[in-house]
Amino acid sequence: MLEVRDLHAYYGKSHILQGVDLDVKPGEIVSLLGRNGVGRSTTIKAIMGEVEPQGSIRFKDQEIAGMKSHAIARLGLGYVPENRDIFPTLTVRQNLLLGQKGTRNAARWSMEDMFKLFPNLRERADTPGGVLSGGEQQMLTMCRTLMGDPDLVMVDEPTEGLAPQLVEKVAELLNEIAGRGLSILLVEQKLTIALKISARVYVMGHGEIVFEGTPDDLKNNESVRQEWLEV
Amino acid sequence: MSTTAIELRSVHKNFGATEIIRGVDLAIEQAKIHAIIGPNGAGKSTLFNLMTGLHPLTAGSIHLKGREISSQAPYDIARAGLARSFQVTNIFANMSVFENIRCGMMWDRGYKYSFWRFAGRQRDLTENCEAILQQTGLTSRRNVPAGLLSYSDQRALEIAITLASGADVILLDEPTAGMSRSETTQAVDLIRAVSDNKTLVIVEHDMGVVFDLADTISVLVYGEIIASGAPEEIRGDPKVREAYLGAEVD
Amino acid sequence: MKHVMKLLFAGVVAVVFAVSTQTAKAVDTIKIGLIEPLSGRIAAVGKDALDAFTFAADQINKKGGVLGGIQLEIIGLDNAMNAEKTTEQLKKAVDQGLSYVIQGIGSNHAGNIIKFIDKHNKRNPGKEMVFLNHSAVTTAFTNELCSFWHFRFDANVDQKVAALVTQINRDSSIKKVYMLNQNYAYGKSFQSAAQRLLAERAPNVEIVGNELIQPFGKVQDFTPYIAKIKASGADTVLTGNWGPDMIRFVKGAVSSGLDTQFYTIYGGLTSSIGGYGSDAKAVNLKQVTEMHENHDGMPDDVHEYIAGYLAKYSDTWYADRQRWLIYMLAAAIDKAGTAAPIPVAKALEGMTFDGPLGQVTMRADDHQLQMPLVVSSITEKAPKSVKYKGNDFGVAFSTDGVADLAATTLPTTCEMKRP
Amino acid sequence: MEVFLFSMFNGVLYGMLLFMLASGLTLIFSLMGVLNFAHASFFMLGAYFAYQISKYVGFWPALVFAPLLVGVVGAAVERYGLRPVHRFGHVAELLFTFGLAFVMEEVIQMIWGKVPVPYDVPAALNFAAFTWRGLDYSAYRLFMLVVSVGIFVALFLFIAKTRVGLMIQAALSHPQMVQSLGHDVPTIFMWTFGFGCALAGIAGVIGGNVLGTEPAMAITLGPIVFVVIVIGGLGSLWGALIAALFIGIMDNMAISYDIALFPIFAMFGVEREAEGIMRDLVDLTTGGIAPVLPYLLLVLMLIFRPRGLFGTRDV
Amino acid sequence: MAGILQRWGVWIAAAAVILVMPVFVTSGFYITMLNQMGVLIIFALAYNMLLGQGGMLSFGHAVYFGLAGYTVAHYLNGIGEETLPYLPVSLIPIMGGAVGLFFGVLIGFVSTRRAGTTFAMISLGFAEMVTALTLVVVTFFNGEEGIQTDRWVGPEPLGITFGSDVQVYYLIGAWCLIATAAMYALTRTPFGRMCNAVRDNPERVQFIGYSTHRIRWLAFSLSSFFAGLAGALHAVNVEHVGFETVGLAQSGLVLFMVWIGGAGIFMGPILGAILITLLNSNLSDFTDAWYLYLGLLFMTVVMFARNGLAGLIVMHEPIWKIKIGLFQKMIVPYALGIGSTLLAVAGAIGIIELAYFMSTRTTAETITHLYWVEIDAAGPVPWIASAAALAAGFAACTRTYPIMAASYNGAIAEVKALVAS
Repeated sequence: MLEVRDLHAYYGKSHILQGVDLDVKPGEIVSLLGRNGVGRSTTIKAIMGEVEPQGSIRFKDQEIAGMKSHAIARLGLGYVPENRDIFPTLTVRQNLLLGQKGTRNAARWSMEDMFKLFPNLRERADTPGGVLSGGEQQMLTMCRTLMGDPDLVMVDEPTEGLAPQLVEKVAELLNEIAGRGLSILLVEQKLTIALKISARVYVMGHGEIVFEGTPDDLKNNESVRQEWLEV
Repeated sequence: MSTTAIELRSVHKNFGATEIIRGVDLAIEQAKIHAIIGPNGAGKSTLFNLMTGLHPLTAGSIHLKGREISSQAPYDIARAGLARSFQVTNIFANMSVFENIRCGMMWDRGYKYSFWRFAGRQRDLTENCEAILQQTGLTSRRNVPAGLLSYSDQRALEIAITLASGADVILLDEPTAGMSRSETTQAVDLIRAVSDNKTLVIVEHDMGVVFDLADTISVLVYGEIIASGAPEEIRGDPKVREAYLGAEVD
Repeated sequence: MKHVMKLLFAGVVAVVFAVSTQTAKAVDTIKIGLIEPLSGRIAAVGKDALDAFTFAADQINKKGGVLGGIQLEIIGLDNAMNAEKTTEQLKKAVDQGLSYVIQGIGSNHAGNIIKFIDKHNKRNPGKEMVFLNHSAVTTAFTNELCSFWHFRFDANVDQKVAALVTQINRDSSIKKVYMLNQNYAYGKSFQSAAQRLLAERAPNVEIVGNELIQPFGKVQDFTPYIAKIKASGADTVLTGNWGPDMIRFVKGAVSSGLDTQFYTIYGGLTSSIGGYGSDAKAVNLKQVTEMHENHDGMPDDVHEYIAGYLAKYSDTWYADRQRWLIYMLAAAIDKAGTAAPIPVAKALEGMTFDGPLGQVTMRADDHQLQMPLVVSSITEKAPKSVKYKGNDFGVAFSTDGVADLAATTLPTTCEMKRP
Repeated sequence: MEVFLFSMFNGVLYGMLLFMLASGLTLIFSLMGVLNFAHASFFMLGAYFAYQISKYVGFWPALVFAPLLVGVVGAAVERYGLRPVHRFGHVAELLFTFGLAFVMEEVIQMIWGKVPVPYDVPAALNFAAFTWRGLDYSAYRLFMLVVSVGIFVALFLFIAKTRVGLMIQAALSHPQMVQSLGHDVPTIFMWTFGFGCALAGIAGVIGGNVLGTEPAMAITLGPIVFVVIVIGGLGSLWGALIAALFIGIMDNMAISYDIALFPIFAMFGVEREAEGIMRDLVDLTTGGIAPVLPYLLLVLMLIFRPRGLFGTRDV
Repeated sequence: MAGILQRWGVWIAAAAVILVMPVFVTSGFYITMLNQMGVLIIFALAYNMLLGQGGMLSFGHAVYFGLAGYTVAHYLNGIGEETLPYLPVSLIPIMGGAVGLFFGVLIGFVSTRRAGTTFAMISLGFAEMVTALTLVVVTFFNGEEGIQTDRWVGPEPLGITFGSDVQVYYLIGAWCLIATAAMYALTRTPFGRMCNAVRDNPERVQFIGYSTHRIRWLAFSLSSFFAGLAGALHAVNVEHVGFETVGLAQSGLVLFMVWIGGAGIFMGPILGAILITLLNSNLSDFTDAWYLYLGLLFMTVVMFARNGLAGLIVMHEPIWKIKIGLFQKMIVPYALGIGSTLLAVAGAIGIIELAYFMSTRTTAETITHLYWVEIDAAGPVPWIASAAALAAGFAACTRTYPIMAASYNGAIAEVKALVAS
């Protein structure tokens, strides 16, 4: 579904991505792990066209490197950013509405589905997004992206700043999404949920993929964990 | 003489309704390297911004060498002897490397707003700048416009400007962000080289760097210091592991 | 950087050298400089003046020129309504050896020219210049600021106001007058002349309002002024407004149904009539001029002249003073027998000319042309409609009354120094 | 009291005209952060287009087509002029629009000449709707009021309720995110700019025949529009409305009551019989300086509250 | 000796040029133009202290220029009427500077707290207010007539009366040289460097101990001083100060000069002032569309040449400094690029001139001259020819510009290689 080959990216002068290769297959949850600042978010942004990518990015057998991000999104690639980017002045409902792309009828998700999944959001449907709690904002961001009916969602640190019970909730949601046939590329720092729900994991360090394997492989690989993940 | 270089007393900071810093007490000893780590969004940069006067405090107080600096203007704090570098490179892009450093130095050497003497003729400025160029390894780049430097050189310049101010308390915000491994090593060497007799406060994500450099480490999570101590203590602290890796990893 | 500077200066020297050598001189023509805005926002007014003077000079030339065959040539000098450029163009006129400059648009520039020429003539005896003013109306130029080198061929503000007041006095229905003027030198001189002359000549008329507004299009909305006029019970408005200040005033008054008359100096300028649009038909507006196309009883040669002009130019016919100016200058040159400025200036003093409403005289005391003036209304009923650049506005002027020389002749305070 | 109400009413009429002009500018600023110096030039363009169109097919088609044309011109300006300049920052954008205002005035003079054009109020509305204190209020002035209120409501609903409006608001805080949700932000920007210009065009169509359509109309009206949106708070529609009404009413009050300013100078010890410069100041009345008051307000506002009445960020 | 030349060569050359210019230029018109040029060079440099050095875009800097001009005009009149103490006319500019400084300090304090758009808007507000005051405070400004003055006042040391323009020329030339040198020196002082620093990165400046407000205020005040100095010379030169000198148009003109010349380079405003004055004085006699061309030139520079015309020149500095021979290879590509630009510009000028002619003509005559050729503007031929030239030139530009850029980049690469070796 998604094939990234030899991806490089720069922020100004700094060479952030130094040749990243990764794949996501249909219906698969893949995690991209690593410490802060190693280039995980940049990888996603480069795929999304927010950072200018160099190298090859193929999505549904189409080269998307160099396309504008709205065009990439329209191909069915969804992106849930780390800092959530809730539109603070818009209500929850309006935030969700903006997730939709025009008038595609046969979307997998309706607003009703979202409210069913998260009754909290229904309660807050008409309050401005800016006043939601962190957890609610995270839910909203995710739902907003789903409203656009993507085939692959890239989720950047969804559990960041969430209380433990909410982290569980996020994990459930991700499973639920994957259950509907979507692929997920999950960027995480916490191993907990990543290892629980992922089919495969990548570990990044200094702009490169330094490990690729199943969650079990990673659990057993003490040295990778020591060097690239733990404190 | 107090051995505390900078002290935070129950510092709070709210942005609108959101509480970013929820009561931080921190005492940083003089002539030590003190690292602050923590997950994204924990409030590390905000803490720096509070210490350097970019934002006013909501509550609490900050003292620099025993003198209260809470909510003072950034330039007053800078004049009091506290300098900082930035996470995102923040230099004078159109000026040469030399001039960047000279600008960083002028207030401290008493040139202030003077418009009746040539900067280029002041030997003390020039000599000191050369010394800092030497120290930070930028001598060969002396006349290059800063905007055209390589990224790691820009980061070095970032530190050089901070040094030039002559401050003895220096805050470094992610000095190795975005660097490759070899560049990171160079940066660590540089920081160690300049840290003589200076108090350094470092925010850093690269644990290698942190454990390499720091005398003391504080862990900031959700606007609170959950642990503070020597590197080995921190490494073993279960709360820290939880904050970084999630609750139930084994 | 050094090289840049060297190149720069080299370039400047080259360019300046090249252009400074291009000035040429012809012997068999008398060149007359016309300093007016030929570019910028009000270039249209300047170009109309250029056309009018060029046509007048052509007429003289067709009749054989002056001094038995020497032709007159009008040279347009663009001042873009700017003080420095006015000075620059004066210098250019000096370079070209011109003895006569004409100007009239903008009393501030006229004032500059008077001062400049005074200084120039003092500093360069033998190369004197004479300033022929065709439209700058500040009374002071022929009173306390008068100069031997300045001749005015238009009536000054006081004369025009005198004509308006004379006409107001004739209309017994006028009881209450409201004055609204622009808050600058011209507007204030209108105001004070009107106050003085109303008291002298129309003692029965009461001034019920006396307002000064920020000039030059700063007032967007005239409603509050119109409300005050209405509240004062005025039946007549006396205003010196011109340009957008006049247009917006009239448009606001018409749309608010203000039914007073407007007595104006510049309300009938063709550019203003264009601005009123269809409101030109609704407004009861009067203006004072030295003549207008529809006035009965003008000599045939004036009609012929107008017809000839309109055949060539698409502007309207608005003023006759350009014709007088050139014709009187030509006569003065012939009378003096030379084109040298001092004899010609002396010949102009006291010279008379048959104007459209009768004889006009260049008063020697102050170099102010004494002339009868006519007050006319803008109306749909007049036979010939005003046309401007192909636009027909459906209105024209119709005479209400003439203020004869006795009414428009006013004393002067001028103490002229003659060479 | 009646004078007060009357001035209020006239002030509202004038204020709403100012608002109509300012609404497009505030929309453009709130979305793109561009302070369009040439906004009043688009207003002027609207008036000239309307004049030209109404000459052939009448006022009502002009009311539709002139703003559309202005909008297209505006969109083209954004696409081919402003967008390339964007990377140089806001100062360059401001300079660009400053130059544009200059060029547009010249081009309009080139096409329509330098004297006012006879652009008229439509005959169908040119009758007195009612009379108050002896002044007629033409149906057209009421029409202007209705249109400007309509624009406010429409704009308010457009921004608050429609998808595009939501996108505009969203793009204000997180343009990149809007793009990532599959919306083409640069194109939205282009049409928003065009739309803002079209609003100025509407103001030109229905204001040009009242104020007089001439090449200097942009330069005399342009600065006051800035005053409105800066005082109201940049990007705030409500602020623009309140500020426009305030300036309209202040203008009318200042002229109606025409209060002498002598007491203020007296506080500084200036004698009523003062000479020289003081003489000029002593004679001032609010009516005489009414057109300057907005600028005074602007400077004071920027010094003491740079974000304006309702703004959320500094100028 | 060589050292002195090296160091002071530019200034000596400039002084020499100023000194000998009147030998070549004898026409009063061009002397007046040169005088104006000198005044505007000072004004443009002063303005650039704000815009180029300090990053503050002002729409109202003519206020300080004009206020100084008014004051000086009054003072000269006072000397003439012997109501004010005598001050040599040659020192009057200092007084103008003091007036500018006074208002700069006053207004600068409140307006420089922020840069960017806030500053620009405040400057606009003050400009509008002062313009309005010119009509209200008649005693000082004398409304739209302005103040007349006479520079030929007081004693006549060494026979210098300033009666002739050439004497004024030398006065302005000397002051222009002094002011330019002073402003150049200012850029080299600690304050000058901090000015640039505030422009580039106001945030960082605070963290190295400087108050951005203080720096901007100081820059504003000094800039107003030089603007006032220029205003005083203007008053002496023209002997008249009117309301247009404080107005938006004058402020806009200096902005145009500075930006077209190049705000980022010290020489830029000088180049801009020279160029625009030359064009302004000469071109308006040839074409009605002069302001349109000026506006288009300005917009083009804003869009494509960030550092103005001086920037285009300075871009090539490394080449002539290191190896001037490299220009040989660039001649053909540059000729192609410039040629196609000229073709496009010629076409555009043709269309504009035809349109202006048709819209401003007052007679039925449609025959006019375009490029020294007599044509019928009502017929299609000149229009089609112009449009074709524009289209062809534009098409050619899209082809030749890459070639030009490539040749430039090649030369620069070669220079870099030379420097490295």
